Amino acid sequence: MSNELETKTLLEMQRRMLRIRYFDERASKMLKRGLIPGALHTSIGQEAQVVGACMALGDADYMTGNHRSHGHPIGKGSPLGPLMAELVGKATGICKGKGGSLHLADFSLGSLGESGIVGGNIPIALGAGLSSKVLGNDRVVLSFFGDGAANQGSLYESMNMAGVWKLPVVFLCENNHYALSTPAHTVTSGRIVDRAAGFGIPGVRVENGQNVLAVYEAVRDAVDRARRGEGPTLIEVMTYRFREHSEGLKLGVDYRDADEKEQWLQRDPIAIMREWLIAEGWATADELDALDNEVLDEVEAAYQFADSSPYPDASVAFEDLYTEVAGAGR
Amino acid sequence: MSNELETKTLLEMQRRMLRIRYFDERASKMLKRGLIPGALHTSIGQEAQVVGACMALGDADYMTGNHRSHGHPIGKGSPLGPLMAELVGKATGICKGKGGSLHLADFSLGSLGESGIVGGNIPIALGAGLSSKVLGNDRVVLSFFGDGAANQGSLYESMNMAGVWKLPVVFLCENNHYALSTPAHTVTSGRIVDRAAGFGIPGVRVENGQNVLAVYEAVRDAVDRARRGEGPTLIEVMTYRFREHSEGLKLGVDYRDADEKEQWLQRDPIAIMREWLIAEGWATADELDALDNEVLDEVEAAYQFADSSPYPDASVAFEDLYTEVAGAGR
Amino acid sequence: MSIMTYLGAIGAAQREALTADERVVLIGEDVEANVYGTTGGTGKSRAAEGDFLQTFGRNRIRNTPISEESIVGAAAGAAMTGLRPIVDLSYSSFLYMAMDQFVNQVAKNRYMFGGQASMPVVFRSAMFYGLNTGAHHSDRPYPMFMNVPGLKIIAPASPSDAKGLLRSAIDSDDPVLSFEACPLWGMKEEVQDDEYFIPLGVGRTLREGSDVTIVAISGGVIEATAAADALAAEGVTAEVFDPRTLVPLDVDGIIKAVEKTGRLVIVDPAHRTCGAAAEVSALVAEHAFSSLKAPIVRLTAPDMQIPFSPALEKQMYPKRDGIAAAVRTMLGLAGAAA
Amino acid sequence: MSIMTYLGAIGAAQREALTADERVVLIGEDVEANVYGTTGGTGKSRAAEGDFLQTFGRNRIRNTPISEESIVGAAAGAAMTGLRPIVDLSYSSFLYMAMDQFVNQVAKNRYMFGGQASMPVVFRSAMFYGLNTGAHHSDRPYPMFMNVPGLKIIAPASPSDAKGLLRSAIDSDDPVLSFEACPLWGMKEEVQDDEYFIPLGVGRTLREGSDVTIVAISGGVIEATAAADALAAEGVTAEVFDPRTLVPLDVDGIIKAVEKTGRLVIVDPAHRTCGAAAEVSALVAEHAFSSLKAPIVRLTAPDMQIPFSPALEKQMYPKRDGIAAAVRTMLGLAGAAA
Ligand SMILES: Cc1ncc(C[n+]2csc(CCOP(=O)(O)OP(=O)(O)O)c2C)c(N)n1
Ligand SMILES: Cc1ncc(C[n+]2csc(CCOP(=O)(O)OP(=O)(O)O)c2C)c(N)n1
Ligand SMILES: [Mg+2]
Ligand SMILES: [Mg+2]
Repeated sequence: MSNELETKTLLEMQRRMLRIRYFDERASKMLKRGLIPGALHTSIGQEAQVVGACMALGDADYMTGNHRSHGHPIGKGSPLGPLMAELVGKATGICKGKGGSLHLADFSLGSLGESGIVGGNIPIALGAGLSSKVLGNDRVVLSFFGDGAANQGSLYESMNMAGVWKLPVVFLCENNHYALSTPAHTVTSGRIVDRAAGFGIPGVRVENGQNVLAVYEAVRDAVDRARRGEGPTLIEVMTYRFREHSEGLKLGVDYRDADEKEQWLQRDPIAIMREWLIAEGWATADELDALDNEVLDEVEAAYQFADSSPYPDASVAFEDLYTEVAGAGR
Repeated sequence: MSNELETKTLLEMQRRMLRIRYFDERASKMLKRGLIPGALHTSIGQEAQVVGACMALGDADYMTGNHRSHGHPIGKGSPLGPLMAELVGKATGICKGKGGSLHLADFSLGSLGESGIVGGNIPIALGAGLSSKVLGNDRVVLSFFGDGAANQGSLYESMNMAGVWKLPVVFLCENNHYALSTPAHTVTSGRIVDRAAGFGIPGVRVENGQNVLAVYEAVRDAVDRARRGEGPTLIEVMTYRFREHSEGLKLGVDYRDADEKEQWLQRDPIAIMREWLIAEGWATADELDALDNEVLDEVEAAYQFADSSPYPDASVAFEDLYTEVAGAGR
Repeated sequence: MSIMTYLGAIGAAQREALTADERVVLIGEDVEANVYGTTGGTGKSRAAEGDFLQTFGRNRIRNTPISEESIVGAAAGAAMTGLRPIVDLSYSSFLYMAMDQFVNQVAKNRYMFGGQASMPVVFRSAMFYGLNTGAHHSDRPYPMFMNVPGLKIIAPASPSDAKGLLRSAIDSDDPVLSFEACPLWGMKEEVQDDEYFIPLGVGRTLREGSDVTIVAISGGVIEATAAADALAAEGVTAEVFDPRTLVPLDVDGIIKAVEKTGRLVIVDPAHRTCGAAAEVSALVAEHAFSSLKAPIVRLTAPDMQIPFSPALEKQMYPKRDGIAAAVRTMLGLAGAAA
Repeated sequence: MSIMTYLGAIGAAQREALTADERVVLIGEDVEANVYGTTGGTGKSRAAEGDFLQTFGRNRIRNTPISEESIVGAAAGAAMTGLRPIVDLSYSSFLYMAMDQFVNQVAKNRYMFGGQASMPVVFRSAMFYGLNTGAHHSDRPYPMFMNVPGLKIIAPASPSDAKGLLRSAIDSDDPVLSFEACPLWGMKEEVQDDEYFIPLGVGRTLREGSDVTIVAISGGVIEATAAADALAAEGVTAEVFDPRTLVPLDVDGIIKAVEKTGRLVIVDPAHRTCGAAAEVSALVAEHAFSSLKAPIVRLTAPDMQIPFSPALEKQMYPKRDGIAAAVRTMLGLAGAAA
């Protein structure tokens, strides 16, 4: 399938996957060193699923995400500095330090915000789809959520409404097989992908969610369909997180089977893409090493930016709740 | 199929359908005369769907219902007097006058309560199923809800959880083609019955929901399955309400097609059953006329009971919120 | 000016806003058929010429499935991306279905994202209390939303306030909840035909008085003025103040009204504990303590659910007689105990 | 007696109740793996011998999907039919997802059905505030539940209260919400090893004093006692009262504590408007007005969402220094302005 894709696009995919990997690795270290407060959920291991999906969107298209949040805006092309500064809680953060890891958003790129509430972001995506349809502006919306979120009723209400109104929404389930400590198969009756049919919309499962191109193709088809006015699609991408649910979380017994984990760790999306790029002649090992270094530099620069930025003034906590200062209160 | 059913059972089905019909007709008249306050939703036209389902349950089995509420407890065998008294708001009402038409409940018969909140009763049924499973008491739970309620997320959460835990719950969708003024096909993407598959549970559609035996058979199978420990079933019964959404509601234009309505009015579940009982030799016309009169008398007695009962003392409003009077408050 | 009902005024404000701005859309259950009487032509009927569906079309008048959580979330998402939705949630008791979207998305998004988005959206619902519909349909839940920073809340108590406040709400770039009182649906008065905007956060004084101040909310306002009129006939003058919007709240207006009389009765049809009346009381105990001559009295619905029976429900909300009696007791007037 | 943490005390109460009564079941997300530290063995680990799953089995320890609305409704349904569920909702911010079930089913069912059912169920959740988790995970939403008649609410502020109140909650035949404060999770003290029950509706006095009364709630209690201790060193004695349960509320206890000093400061980490502090203030303005010597002061979180950055969040909740300063100002003491 690769012929239709430009080298540039393929390398951009790899670049964005690397950004996510190195950004999250760095953030994880910063958390351990006490530089980042609060909770932090990495997308390490799931880069193909994130980037394949985001690359299928145009710049004007919308996106909403969840607590596993950094990958989504990075995948959509958001610059790393303000994201990293946000994790640290600095004034230069993309949300002025008010959001933090779970609440990244970059509206300039259609990233309408990550949500710490599992399932909470899905109706927001539905609404952006409604907006697009009513205003006729041709934008597509992609909503990322996990296998755990697929048990929240909001998903089915939203699939139904998007189906009835033929809204340009792609519901993308990141099935990494676990919701926190809970194996998906113990809390999911039937298969997530099969739930689409009952709501009259196509359901597609990407079995090889570690392959960025496989994800890209599935999402591109759904995006095209949405843009043609044919309505929503549910895509279930099978993937795995390489780290703990959130950084620093220590559970006494691993709820994940060691063999299972080992097998998935072998399926590193970045390594897979790298090999493929070289094997198919899209890039040389040297070129990819250079890309690696470029991204490492970017992440270093983001760190420096975050580190050298000031903390927000305390008064900033009292801004941005409303567009205007509230009435006559004391 | 009828051979396996006793005459008694068949006539009991007809009796309960007649009870619902005459009870609701009487209640509707009482509302018009100002004897019943508030809102009132009749099950007229849907008797087969209600009674077929209830008769498939044992006395110890549980049931939850919705705003179209009178039929459900009547179908389960609840005496008419306290139900009628409840609609009027009398002290002898099944809920002491505190519930009213939308909130009937007869715990002595496993009727755990009707809910005025569309979709609100479904998780309650799930919980009764959990109770049955944990306590191992073999009870099955049936939850009635409409085509409109099938767009509430709670249904899918509950189907999923019942599926995972193999709870003895029958989800019964009364598809009367409309949610208030809204045609089901304009707000439902796909078919309701098809939604079961994605949640790993059987979905059954009773196309002839005006035939009490067809409903009975489908629900009996689901109840048997539940009692065997094989888990939940979703049943969609196709039916029609013969009256307005609620009594007294006057909408300027009928949102229902006149032809459609006329065709459905021809499919009166009580007439259908009557003809069949006579044709198959289960009862004579005279016997059925006598049954009619018996039920009319029952309804008259219920009316008299309601009418002659006192209103509750004002202090009753301040009882039953808690099991005990709340602590040290003033 | 024309004579308008409270319900008609709401319809009129919506029509004005839909006409004035293409980005305004109307979303809700049964809005096509005008079941609740605010999306029709002139009357409460779909048949009337020029109902909303006919006038504005199906692209902007969105008849929804029964999916409150997703409706509210979708309206928030739409408001963040260029629309200005009015959401008709019909009964106030259904708002709980969407509570997560209200609190976690509608109220927090703008703040969490550092002001990147604004959210111009209005959520309308009607409080069907006093109509014997039972506990599920009788709620007056505005107090719990007052505890959620990021929402604005209006509670109009007259037709002209309903029109002017709702227009301001729709024009606001922040999310606004409108709690409308069914007991007032039929109330009629002269209302300006052209556009006007009543600013949020500015109350109104309905009666001037010097003996006692009555701060009344929503359906309580009409009861408070009736009580004031009855008291006036006895020579007692009450200052009646309606804050009209609950967030922002006209604290200055309330304080001034209390300072004038030194006595405060608060009339609020919502439940008592942590209610709007509690907030008004606390504000006065903070800011007007020195002018208070008597304990503050809250007249509210008790902390009890709402019973169905007419024999039971009628006692649940503060009414004119009870208000007048409370004032008499407060003033130590003869016959107060009666 | 043993030394227990607040978190350990919660675990201990649950274990006791599960052991004492077969009908008690535990329902929640990630309860099998003991992610939140109250369903484990002795420590915060699944590995430990005898965690809940091992001890009570999968029939009674129900690890759920992420479906709060249906979890809460199911617990209600189960409680109406013979079980006595404890539901672990982890973060308090997730309760909104189930608001409809809380308000319309849990709180109303018994009343609407004329007392035909009772509903013995406990809903636990933790308020993760002050830990830089951002607006979605930092809520302290008890005030809105206080406005819902039919629920009982406990808010323990010490390990021994946590154990004794939770046991009473589980033994109650009515629905109880338990709001636990994460900032107190690590707090340690001697706790009775055997069963004991602290009645709902009875507060406790932590410090005796005659200059000012501080009514403090949940995480505010530890701050209030610290402030009182600092003030004591300056010769100012504060009566510190913790109501411990919010519904029923120990109104008599509060009134007595205020009557003793004539001055009231309320410390409440929840949002201000229509908050628990407003209710306490209003009760005092009604019942203890004549003994008040100064305006009532509420120290609460402002009506603002919670920002993530440590530079921003730390100022959002009332702390010991601010409490002491407010008392000094109230008493007109030198240096009060500092
Ligand atoms: C409404 C809600 N319930 C529970 C949680 C706590 N929680 C945070 S992440 C998580 C697991 C989510 O699993 P999944 O959706 O599969 O996403 P993943 O973490 O695997 O990417 C849970 C239970 C939450 N944040 N919101
Ligand atoms: C949560 C909620 N939303 C809206 C309503 C208002 N309402 C009452 S009945 C109804 C239609 C229900 O349709 P359906 O479920 O098909 O039941 P039917 O009336 O057709 O039997 C609506 C919208 C409600 N009671 N509860
Ligand atoms: Mg997952
Ligand atoms: Mg229907």
